Amino acid sequence: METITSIKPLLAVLVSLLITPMLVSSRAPNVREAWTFVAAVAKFLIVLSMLPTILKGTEIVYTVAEFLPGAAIKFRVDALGMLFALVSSSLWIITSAYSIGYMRGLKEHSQTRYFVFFAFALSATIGVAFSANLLTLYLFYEMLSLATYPLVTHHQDHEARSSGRKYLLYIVGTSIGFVLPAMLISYNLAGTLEFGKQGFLAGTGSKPLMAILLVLLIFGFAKAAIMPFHSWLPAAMVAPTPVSALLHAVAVVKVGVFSVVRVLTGVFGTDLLHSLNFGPFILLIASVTILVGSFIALSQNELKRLLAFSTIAQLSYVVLGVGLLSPKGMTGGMVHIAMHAFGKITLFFCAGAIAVATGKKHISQMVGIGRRMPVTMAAFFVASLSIIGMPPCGGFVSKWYLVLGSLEAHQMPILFVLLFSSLLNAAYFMPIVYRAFFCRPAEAMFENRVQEAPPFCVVPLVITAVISVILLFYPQPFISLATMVVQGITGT
Amino acid sequence: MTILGLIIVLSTGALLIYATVDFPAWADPASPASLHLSPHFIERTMEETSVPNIVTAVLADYRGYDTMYETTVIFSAGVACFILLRILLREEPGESLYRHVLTGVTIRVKEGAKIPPSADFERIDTLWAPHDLIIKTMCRLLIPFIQLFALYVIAHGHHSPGGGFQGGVILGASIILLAISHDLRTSVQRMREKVDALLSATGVFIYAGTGALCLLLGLNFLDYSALASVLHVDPVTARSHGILIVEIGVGIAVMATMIWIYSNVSSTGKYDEGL
Amino acid sequence: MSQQYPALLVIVPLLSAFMISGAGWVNKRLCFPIAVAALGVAAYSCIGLLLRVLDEGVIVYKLGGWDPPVGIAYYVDHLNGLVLAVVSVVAFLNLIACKKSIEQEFPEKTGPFYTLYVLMVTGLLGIVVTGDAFNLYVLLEIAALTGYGLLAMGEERAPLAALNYLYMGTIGACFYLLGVGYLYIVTGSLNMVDIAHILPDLYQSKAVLAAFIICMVGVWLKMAFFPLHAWLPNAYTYAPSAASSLIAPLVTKVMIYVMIRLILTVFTPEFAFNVLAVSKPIVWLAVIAIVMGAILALAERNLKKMLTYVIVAEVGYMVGGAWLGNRAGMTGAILHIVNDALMTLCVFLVVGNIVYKLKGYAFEDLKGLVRKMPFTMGAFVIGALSIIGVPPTCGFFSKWYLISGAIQAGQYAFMVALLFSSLVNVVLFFRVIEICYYEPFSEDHGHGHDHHPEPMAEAPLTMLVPLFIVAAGLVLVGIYTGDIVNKIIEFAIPKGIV
Amino acid sequence: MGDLIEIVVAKYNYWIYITLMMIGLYAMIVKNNLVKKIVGMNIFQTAIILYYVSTGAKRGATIPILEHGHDGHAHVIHAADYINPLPHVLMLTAIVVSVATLGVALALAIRIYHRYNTLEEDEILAQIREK
Repeated sequence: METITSIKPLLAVLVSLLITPMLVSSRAPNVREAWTFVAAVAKFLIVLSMLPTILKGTEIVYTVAEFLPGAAIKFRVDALGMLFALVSSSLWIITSAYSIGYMRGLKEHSQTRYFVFFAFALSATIGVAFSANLLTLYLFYEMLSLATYPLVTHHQDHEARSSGRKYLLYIVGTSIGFVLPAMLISYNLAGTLEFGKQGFLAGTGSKPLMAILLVLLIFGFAKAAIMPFHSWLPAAMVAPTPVSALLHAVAVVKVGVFSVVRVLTGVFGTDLLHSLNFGPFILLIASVTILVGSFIALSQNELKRLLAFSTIAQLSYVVLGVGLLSPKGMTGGMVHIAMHAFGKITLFFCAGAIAVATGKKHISQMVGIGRRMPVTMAAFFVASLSIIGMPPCGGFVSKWYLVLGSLEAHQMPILFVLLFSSLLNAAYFMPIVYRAFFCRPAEAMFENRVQEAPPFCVVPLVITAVISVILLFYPQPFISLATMVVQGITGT
Repeated sequence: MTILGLIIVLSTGALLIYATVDFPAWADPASPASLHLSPHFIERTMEETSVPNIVTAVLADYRGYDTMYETTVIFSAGVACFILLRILLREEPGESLYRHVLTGVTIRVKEGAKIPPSADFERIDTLWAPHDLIIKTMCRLLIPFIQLFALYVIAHGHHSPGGGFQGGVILGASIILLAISHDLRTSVQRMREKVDALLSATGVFIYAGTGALCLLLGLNFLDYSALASVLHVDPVTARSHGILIVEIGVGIAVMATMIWIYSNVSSTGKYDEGL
Repeated sequence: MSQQYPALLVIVPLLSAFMISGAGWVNKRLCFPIAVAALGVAAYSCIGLLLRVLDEGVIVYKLGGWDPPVGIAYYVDHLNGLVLAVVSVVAFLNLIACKKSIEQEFPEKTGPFYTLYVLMVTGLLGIVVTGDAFNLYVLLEIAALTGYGLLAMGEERAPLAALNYLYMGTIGACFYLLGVGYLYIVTGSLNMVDIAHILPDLYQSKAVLAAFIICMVGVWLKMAFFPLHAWLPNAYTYAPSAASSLIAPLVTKVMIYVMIRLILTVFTPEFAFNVLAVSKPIVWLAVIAIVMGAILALAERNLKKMLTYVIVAEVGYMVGGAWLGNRAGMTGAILHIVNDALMTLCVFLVVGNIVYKLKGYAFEDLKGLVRKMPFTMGAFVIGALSIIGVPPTCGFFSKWYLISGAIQAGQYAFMVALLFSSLVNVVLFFRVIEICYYEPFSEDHGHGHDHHPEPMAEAPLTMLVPLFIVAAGLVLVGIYTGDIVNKIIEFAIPKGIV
Repeated sequence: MGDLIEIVVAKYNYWIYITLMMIGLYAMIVKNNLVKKIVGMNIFQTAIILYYVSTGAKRGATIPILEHGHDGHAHVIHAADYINPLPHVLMLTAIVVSVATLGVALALAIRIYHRYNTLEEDEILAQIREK
């Protein structure tokens, strides 16, 4: 696994930071949006340019500042990092297009601040994706939580203020309270924080100490919204929809899950987890989150809160996959990052489009909306299929691998959890779609006139819906990346 | 609060007394303090600085750096008192006291009112200041001799106990005696505040200046033997002259600062009525 | 000229202080330029000295040409080279930033104020550079006296707070003097290195033990270590903003430097950590200091007083770090001196700007500040992040060393205290940022028209540029922590500590 | 018992200076009037000065000024004949420092008196609490 050093990872992180002066100084909103677009495309191209080298098996390394032997601010682009960076940078292009339509549609105030902090959040996400050790990951993790605070509290009203406070308390509190000590203890035990193929904590501490470190690190990354520390996600739905679309469906929560995956594979290593059989513990907390998240989602009336709880449940699929410690399971988990991203972002875009077009937020008010916004609701249907894991959409691929993985790991209860949760997904998505299209004319709340959201909103959600369908037939980049990661880990 | 104070005091006192067990006996010639550095000072001062008074030699030369900072302490205290108390903005004077010279009757004049300036009314500082010819004349006679003695103390710091500080304080005391016996206005009239402040600054400047001069002449800071080339004399006596210059600087600084602090504190910054 | 740096860095400010005092009477406009020139030369020679120390090792400068035990000597090693550079740069930046607020608060006494300012900096630089125990006492008094003068110039409660500070400060200084006296009577010498040579066979003597305790209590009193901190909050809160942004970042850090100097050089770590089994109780005291500092800061409703309690907690960090007894803890303490000086300066400069513009620093006056003073609040956020300990800024890295030192030394209570204090800092600073970020919009809902923003009443440029330099410095020192530690602090700690 | 008395005789003066210090410290901490605290501070500083000077004492030695008669410097100087000059130098500095601190303290006390018209600490705190 030879490594080449190149500045590309640093460029990928910095490109969205460099445009902030242009964003702030641009007078006309169009110029500002153009700059955001340019930055998004540039970031995607840089990430794409690194894809071939990664697919060949080489890794790109770049050190910014050597601070301690083994704890430097250093980037290392490997298959897992590339997979996540690819997903988030591609979706940023679509989201920036969408947010132009959304912000114009609702005539939001202080949009410059919105776009500047959006760019900050993205550069932090890519920074987490490419980080080579736990310190750099922690650095960008903190930067992300601070960059997203102004986005979550964009409306600056009382509700935004209290949810912002809860957001910060959970995320910055758990990261300083749990991750910082865990990082320092592991640094003192192992002398380094670099993510190794088989982790760097193997054989350095007693079992109870390892257990403590595992608990600290898993619950420390509260962005993964694992059960006890999840309630900031529904509260963050107060943010404008593009924020919750990209951040709370793709960037922020995936950073949390990505960090947990990094910790499980890079810090502990699957063999160590196997030997200390921590697997069942991880599976337990993941499945609890999945089931409880899905049950709560059933009872939600507000669309965005429903999507939030569904995200909490879906995230734990990734943790579940990695927790299975079987090759298929891990591949399924990692691929799910991508599949869920495209599916969930489409759902959030639909929620935003409905809000822009009709101003409705609650499902009970969306009876018969299919007549008025057929395209949006069709995309909604496709995306919900992908989330449930039904064949025509990409979600099926990751569910498939997860099921194979659980069989491979001989974990029957996990198989049951997977199937039952898919059932629950269907239970809370299908009624919405059914009532949107096939409701009795009497209850229809909308006349038949087709009145879609502005094109800037509808086009992106159609694109993402189409992509999630294509992903079933051509999941190549993500599958190959995931299998490469798993081969690297299990050495098969 | 008193119990807490008592506990603190008793505990520190116990600790300190407990520690005296290891002290050398009082005035024991073989105590570490008198075996380590002092013999060097006593035996070598005469040949290194040709100054008989070892204390002045150590004060101004061996540990001259300490003394420079000590003078800076006095100077900074003067500036601090000035900045804290001095009221520069001329708001209208409050009520003032006048005394009729012949009959000794004192008159209190409310704010704003004025007394036509005439010879037989003299302004006094406070109600109970006795109009006493004896004190005034005696002080007027004594002050020059006090100042003369002060100059002797400064100049003879080399040979007899004395030096910059003691002489400076006596000089300052003579002016303060004037302020007490007469009134602050006469002493301020003799020694303007501006002159006073500038003198205290120049005094310490002389001290630090000679040190800087030695620096410029190539040797380390405050190394008076560098003055040999300037004073055209051998390094040892150059040290002795260096000490003398420095003592004069200290004398000036201490005098000026004492007067400055006294006039600020006694008139609480208004400079019109002293004690 | 370069071998005269040790003398220059103290003499130039001293001489210029007298010139400023004279200029104050002759022509007021000259005072500021002389002060800036003096502190500029001092900063230049400090940095030059540090570079010289880096390649030549310990530099001895004999004052008055006499050999050390007889005369007074400077021992400039890596430790005080680093602290010198920080003190002089902080003082220089603060002078430039405070020019306008000084002229606004006491227009007719700027001359004496600058004199006291420069004398204060001379005292602090002298404390850091001197190698003689008694000389350190005299310089302590200069720094203290000028401090009382500067602090007392503030609002109506300032004189009372300054007088309380004077009482506690004088007790502290006299305790230190008494400690030196006890050392002198048993060793006969005043020179730090000389004492260190004589002490080893006196380790069992009770006088040395008492001297150590008395010196420590004196230094703790001067640095406001928790049980003895009563004077600090009022003294710094009611002081003029120029004085508080000079004294807050420097005096407590210099006193911690003195404590570390006492441990490392005078009483030698072998005595401090091994002969006396004191490090565990002292670390517990530090834990209490951190926790109480954090809690008291939570209770405050005005920004400046809250920050003073944060300083009390930071002092707990450094004392605890120094007394962990291992290399990581000591490195963390020394690094935290540098970081905390910069962080406190950044935050107090922000308060200075706010007071210069709004005349008030209670939470109610800070409403809507992000819109009115965006740049100042930007620097405040960076300062807050550094105090909380968020990675790119330097606060994180010193906390990193302190916590790893605590783990290695097995003092888990200290680690928990550090984390607790970071969490409380999160609440403290984001409460303030929330007030500044939100307040004006709360009455009407976010949507709706883009309402008229208040005019941007930003502080003048001369106050903003130093603030940006310090904020950038926080990040730069953070990134270059590796070099600072490996090149400077590594040699500052004697080999004895593992 | 004998050596106990012997120790006491040898060290009694240190104990006196320590008790003087503690009186000063007690006054500073406990006294309510600000000026009385200043007086306590002065006692404390003077006691330390006395302590330092006593470290310099030498039995049977005279003040550290060499009679250098005009016959040049023939005779050798014995350290035992003169008392130890170093503490005296140090205490010159300490005296000056205590005077300076006294001056500033009095200046502050005057400022406080102008502001609160009282020097009793409890009355001042009562006034502050009223505001």
